[in-house]
Amino acid sequence: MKSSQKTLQQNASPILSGEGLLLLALKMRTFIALFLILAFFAFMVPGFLATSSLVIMVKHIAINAFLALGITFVIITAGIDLSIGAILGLCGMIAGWLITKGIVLPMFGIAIFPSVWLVVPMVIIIGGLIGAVNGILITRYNVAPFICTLGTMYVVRGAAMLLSGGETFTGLAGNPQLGNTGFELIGSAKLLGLPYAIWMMFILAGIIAYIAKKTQFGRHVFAIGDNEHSAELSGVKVHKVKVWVYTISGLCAALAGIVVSSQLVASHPATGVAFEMNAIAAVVLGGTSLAGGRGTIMGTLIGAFVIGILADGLVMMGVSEFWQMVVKGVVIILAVIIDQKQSRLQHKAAIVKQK
Amino acid sequence: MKSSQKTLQQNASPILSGEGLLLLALKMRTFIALFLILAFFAFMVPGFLATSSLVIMVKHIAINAFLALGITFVIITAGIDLSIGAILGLCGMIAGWLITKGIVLPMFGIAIFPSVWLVVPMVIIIGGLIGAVNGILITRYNVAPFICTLGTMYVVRGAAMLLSGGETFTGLAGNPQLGNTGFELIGSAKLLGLPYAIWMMFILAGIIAYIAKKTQFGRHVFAIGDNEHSAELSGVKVHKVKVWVYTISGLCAALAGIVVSSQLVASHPATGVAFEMNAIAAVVLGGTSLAGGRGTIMGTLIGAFVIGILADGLVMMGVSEFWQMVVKGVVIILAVIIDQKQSRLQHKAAIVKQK
Amino acid sequence: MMAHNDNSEVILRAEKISMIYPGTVALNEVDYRVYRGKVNVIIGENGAGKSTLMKILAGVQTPSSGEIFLNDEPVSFKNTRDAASKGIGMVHQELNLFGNLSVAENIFLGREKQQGLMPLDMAEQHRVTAELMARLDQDIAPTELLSNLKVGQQQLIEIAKALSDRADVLILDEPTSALSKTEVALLFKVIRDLTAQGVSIIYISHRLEELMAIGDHITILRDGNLQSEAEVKDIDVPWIVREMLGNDPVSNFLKPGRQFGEPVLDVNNVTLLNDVGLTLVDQVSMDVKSGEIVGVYGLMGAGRTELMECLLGLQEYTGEVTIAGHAVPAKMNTSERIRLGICLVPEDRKKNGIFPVSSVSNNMTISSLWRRLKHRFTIDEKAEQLAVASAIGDLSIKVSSPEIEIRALSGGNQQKVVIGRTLLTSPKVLLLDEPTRGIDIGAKGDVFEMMVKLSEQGIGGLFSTSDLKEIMAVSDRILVMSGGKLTANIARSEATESALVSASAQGL
Amino acid sequence: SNGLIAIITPSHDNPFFKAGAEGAEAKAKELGYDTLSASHDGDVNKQDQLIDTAIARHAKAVILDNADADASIGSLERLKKAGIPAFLYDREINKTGIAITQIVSNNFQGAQLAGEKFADLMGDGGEYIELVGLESDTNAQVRSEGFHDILDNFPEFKMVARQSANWSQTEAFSRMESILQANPNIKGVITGNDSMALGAEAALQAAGRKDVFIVGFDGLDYARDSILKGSNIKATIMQPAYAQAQRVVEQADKYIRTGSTGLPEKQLMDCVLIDSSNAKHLSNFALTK
Ligand SMILES: Nc1ncnc2c1ncn2[C@@H]1O[C@H](COP(=O)(O)OP(=O)(O)OP(=O)(O)O)[C@@H](O)[C@H]1O
Ligand SMILES: Nc1ncnc2c1ncn2[C@@H]1O[C@H](COP(=O)(O)OP(=O)(O)OP(=O)(O)O)[C@@H](O)[C@H]1O
Ligand SMILES: O[C@@H]1[C@H](O)[C@H](O)CO[C@H]1O
Ligand SMILES: [Mg+2]
Ligand SMILES: [Mg+2]
Repeated sequence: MKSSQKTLQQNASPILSGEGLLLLALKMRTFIALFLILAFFAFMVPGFLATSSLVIMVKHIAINAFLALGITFVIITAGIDLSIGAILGLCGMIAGWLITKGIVLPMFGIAIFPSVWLVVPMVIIIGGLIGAVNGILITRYNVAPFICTLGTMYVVRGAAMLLSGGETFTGLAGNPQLGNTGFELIGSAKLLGLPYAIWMMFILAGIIAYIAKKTQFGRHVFAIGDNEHSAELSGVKVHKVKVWVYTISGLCAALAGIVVSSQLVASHPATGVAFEMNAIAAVVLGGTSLAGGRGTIMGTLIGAFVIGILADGLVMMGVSEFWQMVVKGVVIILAVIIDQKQSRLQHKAAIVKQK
Repeated sequence: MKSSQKTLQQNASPILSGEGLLLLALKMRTFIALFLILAFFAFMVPGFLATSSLVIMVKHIAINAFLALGITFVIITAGIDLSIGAILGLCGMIAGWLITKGIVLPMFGIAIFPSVWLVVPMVIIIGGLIGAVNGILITRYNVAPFICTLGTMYVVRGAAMLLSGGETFTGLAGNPQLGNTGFELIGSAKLLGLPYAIWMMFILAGIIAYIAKKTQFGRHVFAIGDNEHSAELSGVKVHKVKVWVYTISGLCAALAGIVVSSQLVASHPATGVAFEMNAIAAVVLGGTSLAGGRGTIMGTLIGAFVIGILADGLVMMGVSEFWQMVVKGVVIILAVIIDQKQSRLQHKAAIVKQK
Repeated sequence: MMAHNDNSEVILRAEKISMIYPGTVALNEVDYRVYRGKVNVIIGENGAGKSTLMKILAGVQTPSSGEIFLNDEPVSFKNTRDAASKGIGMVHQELNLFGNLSVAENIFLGREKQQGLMPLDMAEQHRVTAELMARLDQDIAPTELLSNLKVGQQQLIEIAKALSDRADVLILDEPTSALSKTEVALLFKVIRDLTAQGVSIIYISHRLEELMAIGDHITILRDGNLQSEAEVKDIDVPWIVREMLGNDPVSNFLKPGRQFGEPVLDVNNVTLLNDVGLTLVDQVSMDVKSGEIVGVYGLMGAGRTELMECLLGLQEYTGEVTIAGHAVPAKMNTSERIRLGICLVPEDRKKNGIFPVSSVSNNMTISSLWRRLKHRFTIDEKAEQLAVASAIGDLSIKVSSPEIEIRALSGGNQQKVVIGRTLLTSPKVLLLDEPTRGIDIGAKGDVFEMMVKLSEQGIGGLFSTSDLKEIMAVSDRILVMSGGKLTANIARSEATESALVSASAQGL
Repeated sequence: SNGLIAIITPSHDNPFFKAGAEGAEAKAKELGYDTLSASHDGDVNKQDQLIDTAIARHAKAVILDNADADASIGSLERLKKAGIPAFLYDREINKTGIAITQIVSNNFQGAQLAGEKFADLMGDGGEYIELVGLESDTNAQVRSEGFHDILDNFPEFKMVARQSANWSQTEAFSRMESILQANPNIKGVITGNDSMALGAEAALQAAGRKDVFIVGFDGLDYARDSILKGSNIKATIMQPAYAQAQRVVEQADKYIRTGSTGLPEKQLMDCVLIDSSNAKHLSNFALTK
């Protein structure tokens, strides 16, 4: 062993100096990418870094960030959730329904109009329940998350459409006589100069990061993604944790649905189509591995920023929608290749450190 | 030892009689589902079983079947390919370009208009090359197929749009003076009363099934999906096989693109959006496991039939597209749950049989 | 047999426990008793059923039949949490740790110090972890990422995890397999502390000296049956070996006067560095002659697996390899090497050997499809069926039909299928990496007999094992590896156990 | 420059929208404005974000072909609050007083024209099919109402199927094929736009049904070519898309300079029937003399 340890020490230093720096750069890559993108657009688009412009961009990012934050746990457990876009759409529609039509009780011939303070939690709970159904189907019947959530995606989207026969609910501002006004404030009101949506994004990120880092549940999520069987043997309630993971994903999608429909002051049943792909892209860009076990909430947030700023920046530059697609695709591919490179280097570094 | 063998035999018989029948039913489930669906629509829609109506349905199914057949190998290796819908779109556009604009050689100031007999193989090869790029990215950089093909999906779709600036290429019937007529025949001509597309579907299914069952490559595909590491140790050239698997997926998508644009006698760059999900659904309905290692080509074909007949039948019944979504989602979810149930029972039965 | 009728001494009792796996009776009506505050050691051959019994006691598995009594109360555990809540903890034979979590997080996984919405009490977790590390005399920070630890350290973390749980009954399934001598001594100190506090220990190991040193009470399992029980003070090592192996211990499978031909494998200066420049295989030179069986002995981590992987072209090594007279370029890939006549039976059957959901037939022919093609393209199914049928016959594989999924077979039969796979390639030299690991004694004998039969047909064999008896039983020549180097190359007739053991520890 | 004008339209993968965007862009450049052209791709949320972006870029005006008649209102109200005038064309929203101008084709009038032509072609009666556009697009509903305003007066015409094909050529193709099977006796097909008409035409051609006629809507050059070739499409309704977009920009310019367009908010531009008599004069949504 001694002789081999010597070999190691000799090899170790160059790795730590040259490659160590590279590794650091790779670890910070989403940050670096974000910085480069910002610098690029600041140079190309006059007024890009103006506060008002930045605030608006962050507000746009918030929607995708809600979804991405919600799905991060799912992906850390090596799962996937394709239904979040549809849940967003359905939840927006339910909010619209509750505000504009109320809860009709035909047997009593009455309709109850819940106040916005009731509508919001009700809708969020419904989103969570749909997520829980995903989780239960996946754990109980042991089906692949991809195909299961593809199925629920269709069902939920169909349900959103059926709720209004495909039409938009308007008048989400409510009716003062019915006492259900205020919904549009969620999307438009500001606190200390920042829209609620931005505060909500940071608060949600804080909560999710707290859960990830500071709670038992968070540890269990990472453990399941790393090795489900070992987690089971270690006493982790794997099924329960997974059901919760999908529930959280549903809750966050519902939140996104509320914010979107509040911003629009209308709910449109096709809202959120293909949003899941943007959310997944943000999560992956943030360094969370689709293979599970690895990821950070901060990373997801930065990933959402990269995707969002890229999208808005290209629009402002006047780049055509078609080139935007190409750029997005290239960024995603590069991101995962770099991620792979980093995790290899990191593995190497870990081995060096071991000896 | 003896006593325990006895216990086993005692358990064996009830499983083989009661559960054996159930297992058989489960194995045939896609067939049974197909039969039930056909019976249902035959009852509900007058003239549903008329030859002409069946022929049209099968023709519609063919497009999805091309994609589904192509992606079956990918899924058997436990991969996924989200880019096939975009490849379909791009390849249709390239065909349109070649026929309507030819290959322009500006340095000579000429444009060459290849005949349809050249256009078709050229386009198919391009589809294969795009698939190969997927395969190379996935194997060389060891990235998750989901996210890699999501990236190529955007790039390829963007490219399709850019090719024409988003416009439709029409006039795919060609120009007799340029000697490039006949493209529309692929989509509309018939042989023995059946459209070419149907013949092509069966021929393709035959080829793919042959590859799956009778060739070394096919066995290697299954082996990789079952246990990639064992395959490596057994002398399977894992990377090479995987690159081919994605290449085949690209080839089939290109074929689908040709047929679609030939049927429309026009190529539209947005064609094929979300087709990949239908193809994946068909494959999974056909009993191929997303976890890899298990699947049949016949199953995929039947899966495509179930999805296609469901879609057309509901349209003919006049069911709204919203309900169609819901039904599709429910069918997918039920299919995977039943699949899971079957594979468990099958395992159980195998163990019993082994005694 | 000792009579321990005083039940108050018994904390945990299992009665008529049977565990039936597909094709294997892992446990056959075993009665087992765990004595309070004692170190209860269990020994038995690979596959005797030790781990299975322990998994049942710890709630990982439910037995096919039988009952468990804890303090004379009948109990049944639905899962590990259930068992843990009743005071039974277990360190598994395989590590159940998470590379992406810190040491402290690993230790507290599933039992985190957290209430309601309060944050995890990291400080407390770190404090307890630091205490445990001190107790185990390890200089490991509680915040260290687990994947940054050596395997031996990881194993200690697994033990610390069990210690933190304050179990009444603590099961240690081969806890020392990756530990050094000093680490083992430490563990023993901890075990003595625990028994002094009244904790009952179940301790499984293959290392006889350890059992003699730490055990109070010994139980011997053989082939899924309870063979015998005794007080350790009353017995000695030869008794254990007798009880363990039965009356016919592994003997010499080789007939005298064996003849060998030309070398079929010639290895010159093969060296393998891993990613970070650690030498895993260090200038190994050796050969295997046609008809010769060469055994490679070594401790875990000696580099035997890596050597075989180099020979098969799975690693990027330097050095020269000649297979059946063909010089093999280092870049040549596995499938071409297989065609030259080399083949490997890998060590971890589940992970690297079988294709679980594929049929026995497909499992067998996957490496040799190229030998049975029509028109160089289509698989000749008739020839394939014939080949499979004859391999099943030759290896006496118990299988109802070659179309059955391989995972329905017993471990021994699975291993035979994997061996059959290599044989169908018509190898000139066969590499077998721990071919008897995890298969029962009958199957072991079959495997050895088959190796001899093949050698008589002129095939050269290179096999690795960590079992001295095995290596003596079927090797014409014995190589010993240690730290990646070849430290001995002795004809079997000149080999002594002590020489092999000292060679295996050379340079450590 | 005179400032920035943002032009927001559906995806340019439909020539109708592309023509509109290009018409607006050309006019704005001609009048000395910078332009920012972007596509909302039918996604109301993306449209909302693009409107935000226009606000952030301090656009002088927003030219919009919107994504949804109802769901666009909230975004436009915000735009108004930010002091940026909105000028809508092609599709209207279900509220007035938010946009300065909404120029739309007189869809009802156009649809009536189509209905009359269709009735002519139907002759003494028979079965027909209607392919409707995206159900959430007011234009789809208004056009359908216009068709039926005429066709429902003829009891001898029987509509045997009515399906949405979401303005899409591909969807119209496969829907048409299915419907044709269930209803082989149809005489005609009326569609909400030309993309769907072209899809339906391809299906009819593939089935060898040269006898079934189609009446479309939009006035795409492709539809013109079909009419001239004597294919299934017999008529379409030209919406002055290019001119409409240009006019809306002219009004925006006037508003920016003078604070008023001098015109009512809602303006209708009449549509023109295109059939074999005048098809050869149709080019890029305008009739050349
Ligand atoms: N999940 C399983 N499925 C099928 N057979 C199994 C399973 N687990 C264990 N066996 C079989 O049961 C028998 C007993 O295995 P067990 O792991 O208990 O042995 P052991 O005494 O712990 O051996 P070792 O010393 O190798 O750890 C073996 O034949 C083994 O192959
Ligand atoms: N991926 C790896 N990275 C770093 N070190 C490794 C890796 N794989 C193995 N090693 C180390 O290489 C050495 C040789 O391991 P190897 O598995 O070849 O030994 P072996 O003799 O086959 O042992 P066993 O009896 O367990 O099969 C050990 O020190 C091991 O810890
Ligand atoms: O008016 C337009 C066009 O008809 C287009 O084809 C579809 O969208 C409508 O709003
Ligand atoms: Mg064991
Ligand atoms: Mg080894």
